[in-house]
Amino acid sequence: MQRILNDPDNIVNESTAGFLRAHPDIVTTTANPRAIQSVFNHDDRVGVVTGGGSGHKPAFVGFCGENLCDAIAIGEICSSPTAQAFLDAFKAADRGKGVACLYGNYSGDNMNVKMAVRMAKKEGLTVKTVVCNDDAASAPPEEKNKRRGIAGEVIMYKIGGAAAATGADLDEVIRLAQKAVDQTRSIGIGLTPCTLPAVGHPNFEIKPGTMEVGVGPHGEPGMEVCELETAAQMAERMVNVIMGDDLPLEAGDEISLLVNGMGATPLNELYLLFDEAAKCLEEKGLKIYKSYVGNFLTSMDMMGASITVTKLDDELKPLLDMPCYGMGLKQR
Amino acid sequence: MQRILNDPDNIVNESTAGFLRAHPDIVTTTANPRAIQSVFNHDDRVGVVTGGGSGHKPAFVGFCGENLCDAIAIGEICSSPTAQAFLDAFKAADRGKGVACLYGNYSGDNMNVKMAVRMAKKEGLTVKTVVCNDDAASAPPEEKNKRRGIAGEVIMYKIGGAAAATGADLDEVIRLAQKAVDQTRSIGIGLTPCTLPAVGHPNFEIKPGTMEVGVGPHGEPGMEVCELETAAQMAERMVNVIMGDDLPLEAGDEISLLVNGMGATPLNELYLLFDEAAKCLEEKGLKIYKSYVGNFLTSMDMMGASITVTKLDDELKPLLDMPCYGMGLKQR
Amino acid sequence: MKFKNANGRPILLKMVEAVHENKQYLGDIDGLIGDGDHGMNMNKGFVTYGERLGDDETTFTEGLEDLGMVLLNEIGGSMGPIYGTIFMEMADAAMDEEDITLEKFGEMLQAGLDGLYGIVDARPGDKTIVDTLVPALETIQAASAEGKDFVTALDEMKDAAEKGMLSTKDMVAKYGRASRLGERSLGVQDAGSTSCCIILKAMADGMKSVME
Amino acid sequence: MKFKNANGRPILLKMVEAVHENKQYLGDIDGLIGDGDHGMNMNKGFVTYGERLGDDETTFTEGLEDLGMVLLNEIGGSMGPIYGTIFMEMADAAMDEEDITLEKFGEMLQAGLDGLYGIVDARPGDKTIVDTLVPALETIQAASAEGKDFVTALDEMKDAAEKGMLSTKDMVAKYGRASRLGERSLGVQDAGSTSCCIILKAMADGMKSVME
Ligand SMILES: Nc1ncnc2c1ncn2[C@@H]1O[C@H](COP(=O)(O)OP(=O)(O)O)[C@@H](O)[C@H]1O
Ligand SMILES: Nc1ncnc2c1ncn2[C@@H]1O[C@H](COP(=O)(O)OP(=O)(O)O)[C@@H](O)[C@H]1O
Ligand SMILES: [Mg+2]
Ligand SMILES: [Mg+2]
Ligand SMILES: [Mg+2]
Ligand SMILES: [Mg+2]
Repeated sequence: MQRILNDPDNIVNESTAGFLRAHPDIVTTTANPRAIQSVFNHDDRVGVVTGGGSGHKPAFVGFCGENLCDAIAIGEICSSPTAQAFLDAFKAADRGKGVACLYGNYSGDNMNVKMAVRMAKKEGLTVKTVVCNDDAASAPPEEKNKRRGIAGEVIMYKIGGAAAATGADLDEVIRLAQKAVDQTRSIGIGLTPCTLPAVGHPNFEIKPGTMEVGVGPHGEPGMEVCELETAAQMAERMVNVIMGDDLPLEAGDEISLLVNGMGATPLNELYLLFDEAAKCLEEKGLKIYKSYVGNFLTSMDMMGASITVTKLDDELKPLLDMPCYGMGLKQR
Repeated sequence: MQRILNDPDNIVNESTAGFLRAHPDIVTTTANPRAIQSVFNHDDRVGVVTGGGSGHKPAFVGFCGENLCDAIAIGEICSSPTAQAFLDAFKAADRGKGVACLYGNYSGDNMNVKMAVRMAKKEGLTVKTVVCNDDAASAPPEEKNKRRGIAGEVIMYKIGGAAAATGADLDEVIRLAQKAVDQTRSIGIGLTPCTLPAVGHPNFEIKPGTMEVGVGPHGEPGMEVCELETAAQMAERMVNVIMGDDLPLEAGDEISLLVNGMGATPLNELYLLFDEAAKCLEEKGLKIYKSYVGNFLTSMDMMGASITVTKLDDELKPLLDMPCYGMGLKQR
Repeated sequence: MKFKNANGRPILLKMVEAVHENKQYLGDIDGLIGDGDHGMNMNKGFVTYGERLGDDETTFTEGLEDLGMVLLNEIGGSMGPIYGTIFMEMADAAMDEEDITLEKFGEMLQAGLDGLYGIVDARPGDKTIVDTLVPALETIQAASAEGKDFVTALDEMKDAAEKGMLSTKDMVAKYGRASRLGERSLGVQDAGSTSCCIILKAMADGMKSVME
Repeated sequence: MKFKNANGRPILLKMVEAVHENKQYLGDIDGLIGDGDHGMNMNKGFVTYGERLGDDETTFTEGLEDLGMVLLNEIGGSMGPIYGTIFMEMADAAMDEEDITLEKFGEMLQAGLDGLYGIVDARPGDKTIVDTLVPALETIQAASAEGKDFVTALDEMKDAAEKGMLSTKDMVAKYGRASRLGERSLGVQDAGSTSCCIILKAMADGMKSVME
């Protein structure tokens, strides 16, 4: 394993230390080493929190920042943060107007958030949650509660953070973040597995010459394994899954298109995939109002990419357009 | 080769198309498909141009933007842009105040820039150049003209672009960009080779369990190949090379520290390396005034990282602090 | 037969020891169809609890509560809430008791399972911890109904837990990482069911050592 | 002996053909110690020039000038300026001539080499194009000094270019990608010196075909 490491069991502490040291203009510590908070104190806002396992940078700490999330709970590599970390993130984010916890649908995160919300309640803190389940490849529409959250989480944070920045109350922030999730569909294609530093060999297998359609960010099984395709074919395949899902997308609809790299795929190739996906979507009459291309929610050294389509309207557009400033998303 | 491609020989056209489509708020076309320009038209400024081979994204197109470069010449994968592309970038950037061409020290780029400058002169355009040679590992200080430009180029663009934004004239922009280069030292460590899409197999070899100290972004030979070390050891080794070079760095000096990923190294590990390097430098009494961590100048799917130290002063600090907005560098 | 709730220390220590001794083994099993960190995760939580306990005495229920809190607050992932909930619910079910009887222990295990079912969707046959916990619980309840003595019941529970653990070899994983493998997860024992078996056996041995 | 500068077309076409036919071969040689794109790079430039020329006539010097411009403006990298400069400088040295004599051709090659030396640091022995170009030039100059006829001189130049090309096998690369390999670049012929040999031979054959 050719990686930059000291003790693989200590990587989360060390990289968190580096993150805090590098970005004092954006983030700072909390009492809990596994929770960080943004330096922007807006006393009149609902707090926005997320969290998840490590190894997905910029997610999740990169989405801590102005008009994004106010605090982040940090887990071990590919492992949910503790309930305590979520609780401490809630406390750091709370300004007396309640906390919106926006997170991804994984069983560990579900359990720990649930416990943290219960603990918060005992301490008199109101926390409401939105669970992102944008991965259209991870279960059929009838079983949406089984769907994973993938790069659509970025759109959820953006909308949720912007909603809080408008001064909206907790229920309104939750409604808008939930709306962002409901209007968002994603699908990824995995080209190589990733290697957990503490394990030292690939976590699962994707045979060279094949690709795994719908693979999850920890190697969760996808829809199918098929022969490696061209970028144009991959884009068409992904767009077809999204267009064939239960979110009505019709000619004339305005959308945002986000192409997310899984970590080790060269940026050149993400732009190439973006171009192909955009062409497919425009052929179907959709209008791309806003574009994001880059590494947002990665799986360490996995190769592959996902696309995320969000159907926009007059309520979501200004929220998506609002400036924000986090390490993983800067917009003006 | 597990990658997202159509025709490997057409990847530059396709990914440039995607880049232009994704960021219409920052970049637009020129008459030459191998030159792009920023949408920010500041009629009273010196034009700033760079360019280089493709496969290094965000470099070089990501540094086109407000208070950064005004136009970029685009080459094939790992191959210098044509003289014509540089010339067309000069023309796009020129506002009648001359053009500063800030580029990296590679023989192809040197030749093409030289020819382009000659062609520009014939057309009545004044172009002056700064060649970045920050890679302290690529030749001894006595042969600085042989040193490669690596991630220190980002600091050169930042300073050069900011200098132009202050309204400085061409000689002043050149002086400041050259000063940024003179005050900057970098060194990289390669952990894996990269694969050129048109070739399909790794371009050179780095044996698992070893690392190549001082490797260039196209696999140019480094200072030495040694056994893979811990992040702390790598950081110490790199800091020692930089501190041992001819740039005087003394306790109390203020510096910027940039950690650059070569493409496929997880961001977690870049932050870990940043933390170790920062600790080493602070132990030597240096003060880190500004930090950058991320993928700035990559080598497609190469694993590894470089560190870049710039010695700051009251002239460089405000220029480094100036807000900027390009895909590869956003600062406020 | 029963044991004093106040005599919790040796029981908890046995559990900590057992997990610590099996760190490597649990990691290896998890490595076959998971990511190989189960031993590390469990060891981290249990050893932290052991260190916090230090030389202190503890009741059995307090010990379970504290252990559960440590797991919940220190190891995260799925194991934190899963084992945290099991132990904390077990503790809640007998917190004020002076003596732990076989019947009471049955109630504790039932509470642990109920708590677990409140947070996971896995049920028997899904190749998880549940496949060890359910037969163990059923054996204790049956022994209690049949009026068997506590020690016999515990020995039977150890066998049942082991059988439950082994039965996961013939199951296809539906939850957790191993679910990726589908049919290919057949033939390999589940890591969580293994740690659960190791913990239940150590608990039983600890309880036997303080049985009155 | 001499040929009419106006009869450039067959010479340029021969050069285009030769590069096109050797695309794969040049790529393979570059693949051994470089990145394998030399055939593709050269082919792209030469074929583009051939297409631009179409059915038009061209003088030899105009043709070299146009070819040089295409290489410079279309293929970039190092090959664009290197071959671009060589051809454009060769053209400049005889632009107004009606006839190209052996002596003139020697001057053209000298101008090409001088131009090249203006932009690269490589010299004979560095395992580059230079190792083909220099012996070719020296042979032409010697033949011219000795009063040999043009065709004989061209045949001698072809041999010299080939020897030069083969001599790169025993050299260690100092420039370009292959320099990474140091001593390990020994034993393999240089790609640039190979393309240069192929081009000079084609040029010679073309010149012979219009010799008067
Ligand atoms: N959703 C779930 N429901 C029930 N048990 C689960 C679930 N996910 C994982 N497990 C159990 O956890 C065990 C793996 O634990 P561990 O290796 O510590 O965590 P991880 O799978 O996150 O690496 C599995 O063997 C299985 O018994
Ligand atoms: N700096 C240089 N000076 C002289 N010749 C060079 C230089 N760099 C490369 N070459 C020549 O170019 C050839 C390789 O050309 P090509 O494969 O087209 O370009 P690249 O090396 O960029 O892939 C080498 O075989 C060598 O002869
Ligand atoms: Mg794990
Ligand atoms: Mg595991
Ligand atoms: Mg090349
Ligand atoms: Mg080559």
